[in-house]
Amino acid sequence: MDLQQNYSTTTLRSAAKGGVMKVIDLDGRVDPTTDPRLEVALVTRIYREMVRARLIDERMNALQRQGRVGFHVGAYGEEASIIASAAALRPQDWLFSCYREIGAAFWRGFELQSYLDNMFGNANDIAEGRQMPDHITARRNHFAAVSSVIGTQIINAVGFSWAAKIRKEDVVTAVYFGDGATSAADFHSGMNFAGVFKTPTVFLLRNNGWAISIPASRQSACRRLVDKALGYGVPALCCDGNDALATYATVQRAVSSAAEGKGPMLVELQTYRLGAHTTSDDPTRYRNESEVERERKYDPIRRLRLYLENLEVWSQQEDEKLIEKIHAELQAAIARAENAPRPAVASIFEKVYRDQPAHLREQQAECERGPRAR
Amino acid sequence: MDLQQNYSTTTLRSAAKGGVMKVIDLDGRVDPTTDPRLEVALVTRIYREMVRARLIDERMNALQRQGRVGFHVGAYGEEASIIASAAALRPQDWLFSCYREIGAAFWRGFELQSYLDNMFGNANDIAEGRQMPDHITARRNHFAAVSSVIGTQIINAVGFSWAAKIRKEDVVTAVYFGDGATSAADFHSGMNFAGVFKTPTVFLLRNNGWAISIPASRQSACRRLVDKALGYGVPALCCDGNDALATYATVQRAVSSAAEGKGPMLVELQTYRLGAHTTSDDPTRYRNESEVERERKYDPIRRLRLYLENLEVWSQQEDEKLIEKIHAELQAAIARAENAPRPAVASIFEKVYRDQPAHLREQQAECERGPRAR
Amino acid sequence: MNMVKALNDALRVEMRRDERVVVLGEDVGKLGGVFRVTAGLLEEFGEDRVVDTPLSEAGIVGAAIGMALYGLRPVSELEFADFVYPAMDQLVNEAAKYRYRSGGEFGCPLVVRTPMGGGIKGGLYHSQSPESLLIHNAGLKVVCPSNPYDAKGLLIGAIRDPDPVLFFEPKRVYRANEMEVPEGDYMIPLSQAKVALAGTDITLVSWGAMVEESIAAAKEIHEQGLSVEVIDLRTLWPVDIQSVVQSVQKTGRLVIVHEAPKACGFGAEIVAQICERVFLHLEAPPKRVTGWDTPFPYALENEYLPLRHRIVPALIETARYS
Amino acid sequence: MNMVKALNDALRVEMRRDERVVVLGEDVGKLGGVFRVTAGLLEEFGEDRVVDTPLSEAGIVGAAIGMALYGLRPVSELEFADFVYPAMDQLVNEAAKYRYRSGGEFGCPLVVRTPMGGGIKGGLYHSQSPESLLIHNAGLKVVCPSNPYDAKGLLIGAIRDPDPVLFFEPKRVYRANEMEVPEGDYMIPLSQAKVALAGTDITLVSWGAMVEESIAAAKEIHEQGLSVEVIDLRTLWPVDIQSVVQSVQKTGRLVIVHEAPKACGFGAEIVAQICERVFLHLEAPPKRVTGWDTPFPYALENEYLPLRHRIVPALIETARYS
Ligand SMILES: Cc1ncc(C[n+]2csc(CCOP(=O)(O)OP(=O)(O)O)c2C)c(N)n1
Ligand SMILES: Cc1ncc(C[n+]2csc(CCOP(=O)(O)OP(=O)(O)O)c2C)c(N)n1
Ligand SMILES: [Mg+2]
Ligand SMILES: [Mg+2]
Repeated sequence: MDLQQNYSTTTLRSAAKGGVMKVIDLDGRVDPTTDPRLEVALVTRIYREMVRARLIDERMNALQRQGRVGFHVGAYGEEASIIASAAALRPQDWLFSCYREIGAAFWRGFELQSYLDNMFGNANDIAEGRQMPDHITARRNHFAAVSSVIGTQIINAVGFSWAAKIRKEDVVTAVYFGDGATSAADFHSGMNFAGVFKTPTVFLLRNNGWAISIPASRQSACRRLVDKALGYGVPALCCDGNDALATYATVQRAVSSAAEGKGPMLVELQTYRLGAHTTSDDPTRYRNESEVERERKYDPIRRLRLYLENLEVWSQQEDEKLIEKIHAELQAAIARAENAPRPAVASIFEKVYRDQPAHLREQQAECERGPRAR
Repeated sequence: MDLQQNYSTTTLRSAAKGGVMKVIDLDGRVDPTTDPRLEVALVTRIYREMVRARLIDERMNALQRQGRVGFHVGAYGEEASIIASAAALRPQDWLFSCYREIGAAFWRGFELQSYLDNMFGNANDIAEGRQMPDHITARRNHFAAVSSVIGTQIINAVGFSWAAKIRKEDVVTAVYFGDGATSAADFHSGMNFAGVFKTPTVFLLRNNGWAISIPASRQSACRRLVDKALGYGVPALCCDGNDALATYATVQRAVSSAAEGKGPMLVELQTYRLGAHTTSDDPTRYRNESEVERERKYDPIRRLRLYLENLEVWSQQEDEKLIEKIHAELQAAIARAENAPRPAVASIFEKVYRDQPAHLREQQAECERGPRAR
Repeated sequence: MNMVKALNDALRVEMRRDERVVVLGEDVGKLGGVFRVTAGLLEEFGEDRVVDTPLSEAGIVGAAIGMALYGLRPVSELEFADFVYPAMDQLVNEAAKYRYRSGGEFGCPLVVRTPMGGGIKGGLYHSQSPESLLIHNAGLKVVCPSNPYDAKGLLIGAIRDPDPVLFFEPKRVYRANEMEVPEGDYMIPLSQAKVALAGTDITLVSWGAMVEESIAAAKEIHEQGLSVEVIDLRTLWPVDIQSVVQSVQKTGRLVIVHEAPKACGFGAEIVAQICERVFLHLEAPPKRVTGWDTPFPYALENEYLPLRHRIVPALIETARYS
Repeated sequence: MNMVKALNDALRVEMRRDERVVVLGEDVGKLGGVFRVTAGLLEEFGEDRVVDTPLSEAGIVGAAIGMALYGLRPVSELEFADFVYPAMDQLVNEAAKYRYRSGGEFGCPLVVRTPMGGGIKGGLYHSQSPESLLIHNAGLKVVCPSNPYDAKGLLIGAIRDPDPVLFFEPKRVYRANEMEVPEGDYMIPLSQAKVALAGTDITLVSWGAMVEESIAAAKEIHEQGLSVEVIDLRTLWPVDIQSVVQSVQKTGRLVIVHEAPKACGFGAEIVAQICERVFLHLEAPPKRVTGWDTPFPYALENEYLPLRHRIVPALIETARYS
């Protein structure tokens, strides 16, 4: 089966030397030659988090339609690429992400309540409602603060991992970014600096085929996105990002290599954005429903469930229980977040600098003294 | 003879697939399998311009030391990579350059007097002394205005060539830049846009081994600079940039390909900066004199002269006559430029916009009315 | 017609009239731009003239500069003004200085359109108003319309301008209201402010989305017997300072309203110029009502913006000053 | 000690004291920086802490941000302030906003050093003074010393500051004069202006290389019986406006001198703030003596800069205004 055929002709698909790492097929059967033989408990946990991520997405989309949250950016179809990759990191490692990898933060222990406090931008939010929905900060979980600016986190992550190397601390830093981000300036400087300074950085290129309306085939004329790594002297791997086992195994290889002092690695995770870019997007304007239909077959959750069911460690019943549990958790967290107070006006003026300077004290006083917005 | 051995171990040397195109050896003998068999008149003209470039450099360095011009950036040792590449363009083609390729403008007919008017920043200068020395504009010669900012001209050249393609006009645009510039953001966007839009752009990567004090080996961890092209889907060629015939043949191939509608090409011109970065630089602080000594053997002018002498179309006598002629021309142009008036104060306030806006009229009046600087 | 439609119409008019006009940016083709300003252009003008680019603002502006040097009239779109920063080097060091450094041999007639300001709950990175940065760098022109009619006329004016123009579109206004916008070709020349509301007691200077807020505030205090003259600058640079001067000569009082942070915002420049030009006419300190000197927050967007609830007290304070 | 040596000394003091301090930039290692500010640091502190980087300002600042987030204290060098633009996105969208957007979970303590301004015949691209762009973007601090003593103390202060600091070094001053600079550790806190010359008739506010010109101008007109108070801001943002306020309360007259173009320069902000704070004390319109609103020309550098020949008449005019 030729992988190129599986995917839309409009999207650019890469294949690293020696091809694309795959383990699970569409029916959940494993290829014994590539099977990383992960513990069932680990795979089950990955599966549960993937399901959770999808249910959260569905719920957030609904809340957005109801006008209860302002915006959502989902990961529908990309759950394996996000969660199985995060799972391959060690506890001391760090993650820098773009806006679409909240699931990776959850994997690392980020709390659902914190997430919803961000979604509602309330006073309990870690950033006190300063950021848009889905732009989280989870320092305790070794997860950097999300920016909306495409690509900037790549060179930040390189600097971060470089610092660990300078301090001789055993920390690998992984950084997520999309196919669109490979065109950004900070991909260029990030890859180049990582190559030159042999930083312990794992570049997680989540190629979901689209950057809003721009197909990956128009993002670059290269034959395979991983070819970009060569120009920086950075080794690259490529895997089926809708295959949780392949993703885990591939990312783990990159993490180990970085941890052993062998420098950075680029990992392309080939996946597909089944949903809209965000709740503000209307993909019917630019892509064929038939392409999406075709892609649904490769749904990472279905594949992993079949795998677990084949192993007879998971059942329909457990699935239902899981879904129910997640819904209940969500229900409670949403209620708490929605009923929490708005951030105080002071939050506008605080944390611009560590210590509030005089002009912001004055402006805060002016704002607090004046009439409130109608 | 292994090319890698010829050059400093501190510098990154590239070899395109199939190696580095070479024609003339150190004794001026040609390799018949690669010889492009250029007309003697053409090669002689290239040689004359190379000699002229070197003599101009020497003279400008002297003028700078005497405090008569403020600054100079020379091309000592890089004359073939600059002049033989420009020679491979067709009359209708365009050149974008960085600061080190004045020789290419001369090839296209840029006048020595205009050059010196720029060097002295006088009232006759095309840009009326607004720019630093060696930052020329030569529109009539299809040569864009030079910026000091490393890399910016690359994407500008891509846009320019793209415009020609949109207008269906048979114009190829070549753009020079250094090994250091490959790390700049605009190399990334330039190469990427050119690849995606198949623009008729020839990227002339003049790899002279150094970016001020940074050796090319520290500029990127890639094995060969041409490997960068792969990540953009842009074909690449590589040649000995100290070999005028190889340079001409290689660049001509790229120009023809672009002219035929086959899109962009990257050409790495492997050369070496024998001199200081500029008159402000002191290379003894960061590189070994022995490396420079080693590199002197590959002097492009010596090699081309031996080639012409072997063909018996050039002699010591002609060389002396040429040098004398250039010195005389230089003498006259310097005298005229040095004695020309300074630019008028009005030049500060004009050409900011096509039509002078009110605030600049006011500021000009204020400046003209006020006391002059002491 | 709302502002989005008016801008779309302006692009159509110019693209039909002048085949040198090309549009490029992220998602401007099939999608028609994230705000749909370029909707339908790809279908009418084809792939050569309406170009979806890779994700690089430096690339979009840098390539447009090259096109402009060649003789085209590129209109670049940056998806949000917050993403002007990756293109700053090309704007400031290349577009702004190309004519100057070439002694006028080259011109750089390009337009960079970008949605700016708050109003859509865009948080830190979809709300910024960076106009003063571009004004500070000589060689650029800066335009910011406040309504659909002006938007169309000014965009046509910008495209025909021989110099690089930053065209900031207030996204809060994009679909906020409709107005009569003539079909076909009309142009509003740059550097001409407009008296949006005539008055005698205070001069209020604003632009973009804050013009409507300013007018609302002016009307509100009209009931209290104060007559505010609202000037919509329309072109921010080169600024039509004479219009402001004339008004202040009449009113003696000046309030400036803008969304961008106060420090080194364009409001400061207007204060400084008015002091320089008509100091003796000033009967009260010129006052700025602006975004705070903080990043643009998400949840408290309306507390951040200088909306009418903040403009009204500023006007009253300035009117009563003595 | 000249300013170059003083800065070098500051870096040494901090690097010895705090091993989290690292220096990175183009040519900062073996070459010691194009102006030699980092000379000898590689030899003393080794390759891990003094890093020659590839040619990418975005990379230098972007990597420094990551280092700062990790807990290091990076000091980046940009070769000229004119090349701050490729790094603008990282500065404005990342460094300036990291603390805010993370609710204070992360801080971004980094210093970006860069030589600024005219004085070496650097033309368009080696002479710019972009301070106001960085001031406008909340979250950054901006420092610009005028002499070797302050340069050392302020650089140490900047390195110890918990927030991102743009440290502009006036290259015209680099080697212009020597002064007594103490060995070892001393720090000048940010946001404290200094009265460089006491006076009673006019307040002159300046920073960087123009402080010396201002003092010279002040001394020149002293002979004419006018007493000028020269305030050296030292830190531009957050600005110590109180020092200016106090002086203007005394003098009633204000002149600001800076190299950057006038439009939306930091001078405008000072004018606006002084109007807001002490309008009734002003006996003359605040005046700006600045670079012109053009790119920075090569040959006529001294006609472009606001040197003493332009400061003196401005002072006289302001003093005589009534
Ligand atoms: C610098 C910058 N330019 C433009 C945008 C607008 N934008 C937001 S997401 C996006 C596409 C990103 O595509 P990709 O990197 O593939 O990530 P994906 O959304 O597919 O996960 C664009 C253009 C932005 N956020 N930042
Ligand atoms: C954006 C930018 N950063 C830094 C500089 C300072 N600078 C001038 S030349 C140079 C090195 C350029 O090296 P390379 O591209 O190899 O060209 P070469 O000088 O070797 O011909 C540097 C860093 C600059 N001019 N522009
Ligand atoms: Mg994508
Ligand atoms: Mg070089």
